[in-house]
Amino acid sequence: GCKDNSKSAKAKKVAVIVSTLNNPWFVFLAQTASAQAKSLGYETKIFDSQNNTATETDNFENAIAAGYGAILFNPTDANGSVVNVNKAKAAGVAVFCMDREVNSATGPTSQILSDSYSGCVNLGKYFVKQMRKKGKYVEILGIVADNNTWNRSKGFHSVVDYYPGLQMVAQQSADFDRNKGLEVMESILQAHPDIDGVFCGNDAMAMGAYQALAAAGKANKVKVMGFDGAEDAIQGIKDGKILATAMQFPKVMAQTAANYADEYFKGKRDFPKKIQVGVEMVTGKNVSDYIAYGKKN
Amino acid sequence: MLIADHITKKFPGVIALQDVYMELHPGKVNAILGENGAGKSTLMKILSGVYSEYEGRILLQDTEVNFANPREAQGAGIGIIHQELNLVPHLNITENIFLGRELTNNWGMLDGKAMKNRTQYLLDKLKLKVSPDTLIFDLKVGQQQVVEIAKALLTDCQVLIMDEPTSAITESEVEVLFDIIKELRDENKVIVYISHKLDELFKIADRYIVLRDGKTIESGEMKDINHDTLIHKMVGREINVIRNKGYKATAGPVLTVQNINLKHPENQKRDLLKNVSLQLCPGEVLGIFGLMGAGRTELLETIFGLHKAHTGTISIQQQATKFRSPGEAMKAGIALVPEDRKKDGLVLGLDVKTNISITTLDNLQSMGLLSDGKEQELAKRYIDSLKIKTPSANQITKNLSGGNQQKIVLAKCLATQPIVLMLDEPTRGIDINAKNEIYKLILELAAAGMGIIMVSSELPEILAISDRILVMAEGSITAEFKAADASEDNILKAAIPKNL
Amino acid sequence: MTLNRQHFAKFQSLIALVVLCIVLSCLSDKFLTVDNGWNVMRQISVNICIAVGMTLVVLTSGIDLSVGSVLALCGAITAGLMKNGIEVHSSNLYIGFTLLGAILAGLFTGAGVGAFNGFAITRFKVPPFVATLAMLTIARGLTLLWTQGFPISVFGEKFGYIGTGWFLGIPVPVWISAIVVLTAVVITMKTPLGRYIYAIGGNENAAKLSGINISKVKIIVYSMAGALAAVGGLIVTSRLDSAQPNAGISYELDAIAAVVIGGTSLSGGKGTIWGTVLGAVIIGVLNNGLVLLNVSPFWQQVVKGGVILLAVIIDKANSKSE
Amino acid sequence: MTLNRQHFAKFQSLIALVVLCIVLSCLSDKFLTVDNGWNVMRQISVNICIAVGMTLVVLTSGIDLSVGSVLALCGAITAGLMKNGIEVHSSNLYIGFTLLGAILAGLFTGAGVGAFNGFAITRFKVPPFVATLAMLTIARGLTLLWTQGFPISVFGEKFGYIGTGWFLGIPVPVWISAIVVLTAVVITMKTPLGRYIYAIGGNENAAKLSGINISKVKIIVYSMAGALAAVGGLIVTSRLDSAQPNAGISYELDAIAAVVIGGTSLSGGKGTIWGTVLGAVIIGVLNNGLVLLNVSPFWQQVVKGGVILLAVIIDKANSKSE
Ligand SMILES: Nc1ncnc2c1ncn2[C@@H]1O[C@H](COP(=O)(O)OP(=O)(O)OP(=O)(O)O)[C@@H](O)[C@H]1O
Ligand SMILES: Nc1ncnc2c1ncn2[C@@H]1O[C@H](COP(=O)(O)OP(=O)(O)OP(=O)(O)O)[C@@H](O)[C@H]1O
Ligand SMILES: [Mg+2]
Ligand SMILES: [Mg+2]
Repeated sequence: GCKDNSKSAKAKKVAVIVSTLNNPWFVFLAQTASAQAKSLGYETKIFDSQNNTATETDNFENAIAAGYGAILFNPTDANGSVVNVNKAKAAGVAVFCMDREVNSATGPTSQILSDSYSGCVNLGKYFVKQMRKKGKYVEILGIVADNNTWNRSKGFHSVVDYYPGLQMVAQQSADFDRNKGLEVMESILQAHPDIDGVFCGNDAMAMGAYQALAAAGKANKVKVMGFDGAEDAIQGIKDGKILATAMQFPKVMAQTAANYADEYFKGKRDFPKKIQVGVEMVTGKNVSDYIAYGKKN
Repeated sequence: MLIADHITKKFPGVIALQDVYMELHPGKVNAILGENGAGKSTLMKILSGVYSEYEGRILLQDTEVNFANPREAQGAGIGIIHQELNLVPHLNITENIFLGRELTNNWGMLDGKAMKNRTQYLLDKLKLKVSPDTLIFDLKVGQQQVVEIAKALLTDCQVLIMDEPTSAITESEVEVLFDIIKELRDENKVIVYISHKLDELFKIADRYIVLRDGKTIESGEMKDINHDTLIHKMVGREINVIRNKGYKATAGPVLTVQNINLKHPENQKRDLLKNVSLQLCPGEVLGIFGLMGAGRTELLETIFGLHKAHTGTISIQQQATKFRSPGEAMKAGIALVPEDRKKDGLVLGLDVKTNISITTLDNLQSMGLLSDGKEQELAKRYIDSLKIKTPSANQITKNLSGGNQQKIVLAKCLATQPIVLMLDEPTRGIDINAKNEIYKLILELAAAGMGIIMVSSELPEILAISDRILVMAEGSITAEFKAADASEDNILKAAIPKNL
Repeated sequence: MTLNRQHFAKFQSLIALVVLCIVLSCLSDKFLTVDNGWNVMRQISVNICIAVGMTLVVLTSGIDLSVGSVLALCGAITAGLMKNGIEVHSSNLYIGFTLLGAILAGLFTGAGVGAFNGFAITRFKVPPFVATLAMLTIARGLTLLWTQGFPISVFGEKFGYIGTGWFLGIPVPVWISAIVVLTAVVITMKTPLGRYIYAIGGNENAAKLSGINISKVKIIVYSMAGALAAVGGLIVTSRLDSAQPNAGISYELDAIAAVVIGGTSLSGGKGTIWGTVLGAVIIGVLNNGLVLLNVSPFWQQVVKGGVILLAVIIDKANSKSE
Repeated sequence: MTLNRQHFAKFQSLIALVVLCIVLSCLSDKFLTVDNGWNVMRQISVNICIAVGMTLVVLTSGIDLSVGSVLALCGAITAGLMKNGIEVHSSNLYIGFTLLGAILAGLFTGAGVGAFNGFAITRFKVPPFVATLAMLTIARGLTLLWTQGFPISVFGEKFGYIGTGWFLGIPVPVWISAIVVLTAVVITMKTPLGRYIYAIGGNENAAKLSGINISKVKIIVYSMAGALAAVGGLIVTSRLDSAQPNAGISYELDAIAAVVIGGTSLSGGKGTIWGTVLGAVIIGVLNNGLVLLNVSPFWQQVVKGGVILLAVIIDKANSKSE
């Protein structure tokens, strides 16, 4: 009797495990996924891994123990999360990855990914063009222990480093945090008052960097780029404060994942292993097509 | 045997010892005398390895030694009972006694049983009737001092230094200690004995060494000297021990306590106070005597608003009151000089001035801010009137000697201008000169109309300055005497618990 | 507490600071400029506000781990009220807030949360570490609930003045922190409350027997720490023109580091506000210097830890006392 | 320390735990199952290892804030050595490591970092809070330098056994934490070292006058805390089959929370290992229960803080002592 019981419970519950809720982007991703699953008639719960793979493991174990049948999963780390996914698979729980990849072909039922790397390649290209291939720039990194930070940085450098006229005068971390972005930029401006561009690992830091530039009266001389497509950044692009950002589509990814889970429960088994949801560059030209975390429709 | 050869020890701003020469003889009880701050404890700390930096030499059996730490001194056979209690509150008696010298079995594990047995033996020898498993935290100061003694007796040392071992214990325990000291003396050990209680010294000491202001004044055989010359040598001038002149009540009571009962906070079956009633008139000195644990401290604390759970009534100037905190009691004109000045009396890390003024800060403001001038003035007034020996009002209290610390506690109580002053063992551990000053002060305050309650474990003191004496045993008042009717005999008789 | 000792204590931390500044000026010509000076001072203003509150708490031998979360909560509350007021859906009630009203609400929230800490500590005898650790979590949760995890942004020039304005040639946040510091110095040195704080930290028993109302003093002190965290929250929110739900994470560690580098003993009763200010300056200068020198973020952490250690060791070596 | 008091202390925390468990079992039928039991125990095993080390440190009236970073550092070192060995580019030298060698290297790193903490604290009189706060930053920086910011992954089955294996029907991490706990209990209750730890925390001066070598004991204790953090690092790394450079962030707070909820006084000299274990269990059960009950993550933080506060208040209400 016990087994049947857990099966019927499984059929109704969808867990959303997200790497962190300390960043509005992920809050949006998690809430959209959860809302979509709910609208499809499932009981849902959001788990916060606090950027910590060990906490994520705990979340998986607890979710499995609590009888969730599917997990909409935003991994903390491509490698560190493999074990967790496999564990869920072994327990008969389907895992759908959102936004970030897990380095396992067999573990997740399907992965709906956003490619930060290629998004940053595009940003890099645009940056080169806008800078006219020369000038001094600054890079502000996210949390240096986070592999997303490096994906973005590498994508950007894979383009920009080919232009010797573009000189990176400082590379500092601001932990994806707006206040730190502001403070780091303030200090960098002391050492390098003559910079022409700033590339930031996310929009919060870009907004902070912009504020430092504005306070120093350099706002219109220095080009600022972010990543994410957050509300403030979209508005910033409209106002001409921010040059460009890369729009990821958390809403699309979250809804797709939730829909897949629904189809999975209804019996479907053959899902595409990987779907890349394009990362689109938002600039002054096309900003009117976008709203926070997505396209206008 | 043990010679301190021209020792000089300097602290920042103070020369504690200057060129001190001292010989300690085996098979003798060597008494070291001196006023508070004379340098007695400092010298003992050098001998026992606490201070390793000093000028001069220490000779142990004609070879020079320099102990880097207490462990080396212990290894060389020098044991010490420090003036300050040095016990770990949350370890039990056995654990404290064996601290640093634990017995272990072949596995390197503690041998609890052996240690407990040995402790029990020591406690029996010292007639302390508590279990070896009792936490130090739960012991009264006097009992803790007995544990300190037991700790020093654990290992067999050639030299045993006792720095005021009897400051917190009562006569009967002193007798027990003296028996043990005599035993050790007969084993040809060097005994060093420091005490401010001169009577004790005449009972037990064979030789005396007098220190004054960090210098050796004189040494010699105890039998060749009398009480008054000894005091003269210590203080450098004559002093007269004060006697009370007799008192007549002129007004109604300032403090009336009726039928106070108090239960033990953790053990409701135990009574700490049973039906205690008393009255105090203005200008009267009421002495309360009792043995250790008689409940005297509890009584004073209850009057002071520290034990809200009591029953019975307390009236100040015929007004019934119910204090919920010491602050309220102080506002009503009651002050308490607590028993343990370090634990309850002083903020040792703050300076003299701040400690004196802490009770009356509200009166020391001008324009909403504390006035440094008024504070200095207040401090200076009390430093002068109580003759507190300190380089300045800005000295950290920790660096003062015990007697002077006690005077600071007194000063901060007097600063509230109380109508009732309660003193719990006000002369514990302070020298005869300072004691006399405090007696004089008590009598002056009484003469000025203050009602005074003084708790003490020293009979001569109680007899000398009380107008009336209450005796307590096991939480109740067992006798009351007028000064004229009291004698050591009848007081002691009343103080001994019935079921012993 | 005496003038003498206080000057001496200042002196010790100053040595560490001076050494640090000399080294940095040798390494970067950008370090010793007026602009960079304001820069550092503006950046440390938030930490100074929090650290001053922390000093008061630590002097009573307590600790307040909740300041970072409280900063975020108060910033978010002010921001939310300013932006949206309070809407009660059921009764169609809408309460609008003026700028001042919203700011006061933020400050009161901080003081209230602090008072709650103090209450838990004094009434229920919860150790300060635990009470404020619990509050760290609770206040963060409340912030997330209030903001639903999203930042609240764009409040306009007037509010921005707090964090980015200048007054008489000095940045407004520097004014604010200067006022906070001076007030705290006066409180600690010149009022009975200050004395009581030192006395409680030095010997709580003796303080009690001296008639001091321990609970009252502690509740006041924790409220002040909460209110000062709120001040920090206002500055941060105003500077960013945005209240971030994850603001202030691990700020408590920076504040405590400032307090301890400044020579205040964590066991209470000993230390000064000036010392804390110096501690905050040392940390701020260090952060600034490492960025100016473009030290790699990996090495930055190692160097920062090493310098803090060194600063305290120098400090100790110079103070022979104790 | 006597048997009586210890039992009593255990008893108090137990009440909080029992109340919590009863509430949770009423609210969720999934809570009281064998599977979930192992689940909780495996999850708390890391915190237990760290918290046991923390207890020893706290008993000497110290604190160790660096444990989280040390956990990450040691995990990364073991992982790196296992995976890549050491290559010295200049001399073309390559040193390979066996599994055991890599594990030992990790443990020694932990003990070494701890010894360094102890050394700074005893030799240079740096307050423990500051010394280990500096080490928190330094060790994190070293981890980043060693890993260059990238996780090190995939070590194979054998190493995975530490974190995910079962032995005699009990998960291996649970075995490890049980061994750690029992060893620590024996040390604290049955050896002179344990006595010295309590004595130093209770009255350092008295301990010194009793001839105890304070510095030695403290250095040993901090080394143990470091080594236990390394054990935690091994378990985490093995469980994930990956060493994350940002592992262990803010673990110190969880460990300290376990210690304090378990009734150990932060001023030292009072407390037991058993208490800490109970504290860790309470926290673990709470985390698990909130998830089982489907409390929203934002509310979770509020509830978690509230329950910790409540647990300590219940605890205090039951202990009339002090
Ligand atoms: N650690 C210290 N720092 C500064 N001064 C000290 C220190 N210890 C003692 N002194 C000073 O040295 C002098 C001698 O003190 P000591 O304690 O030896 O006196 P004592 O004779 O034992 O007095 P008492 O009878 O009160 O115990 C005093 O003036 C005291 O203030
Ligand atoms: N906080 C406490 N916890 C446990 N027992 C206590 C406490 N305070 C007092 N007692 C007990 O209450 C009794 C009365 O103690 P009290 O201190 O009043 O005695 P006393 O006459 O002042 O003795 P002493 O000469 O030691 O000061 C003693 O048996 C003591 O052990
Ligand atoms: Mg002395
Ligand atoms: Mg008493």
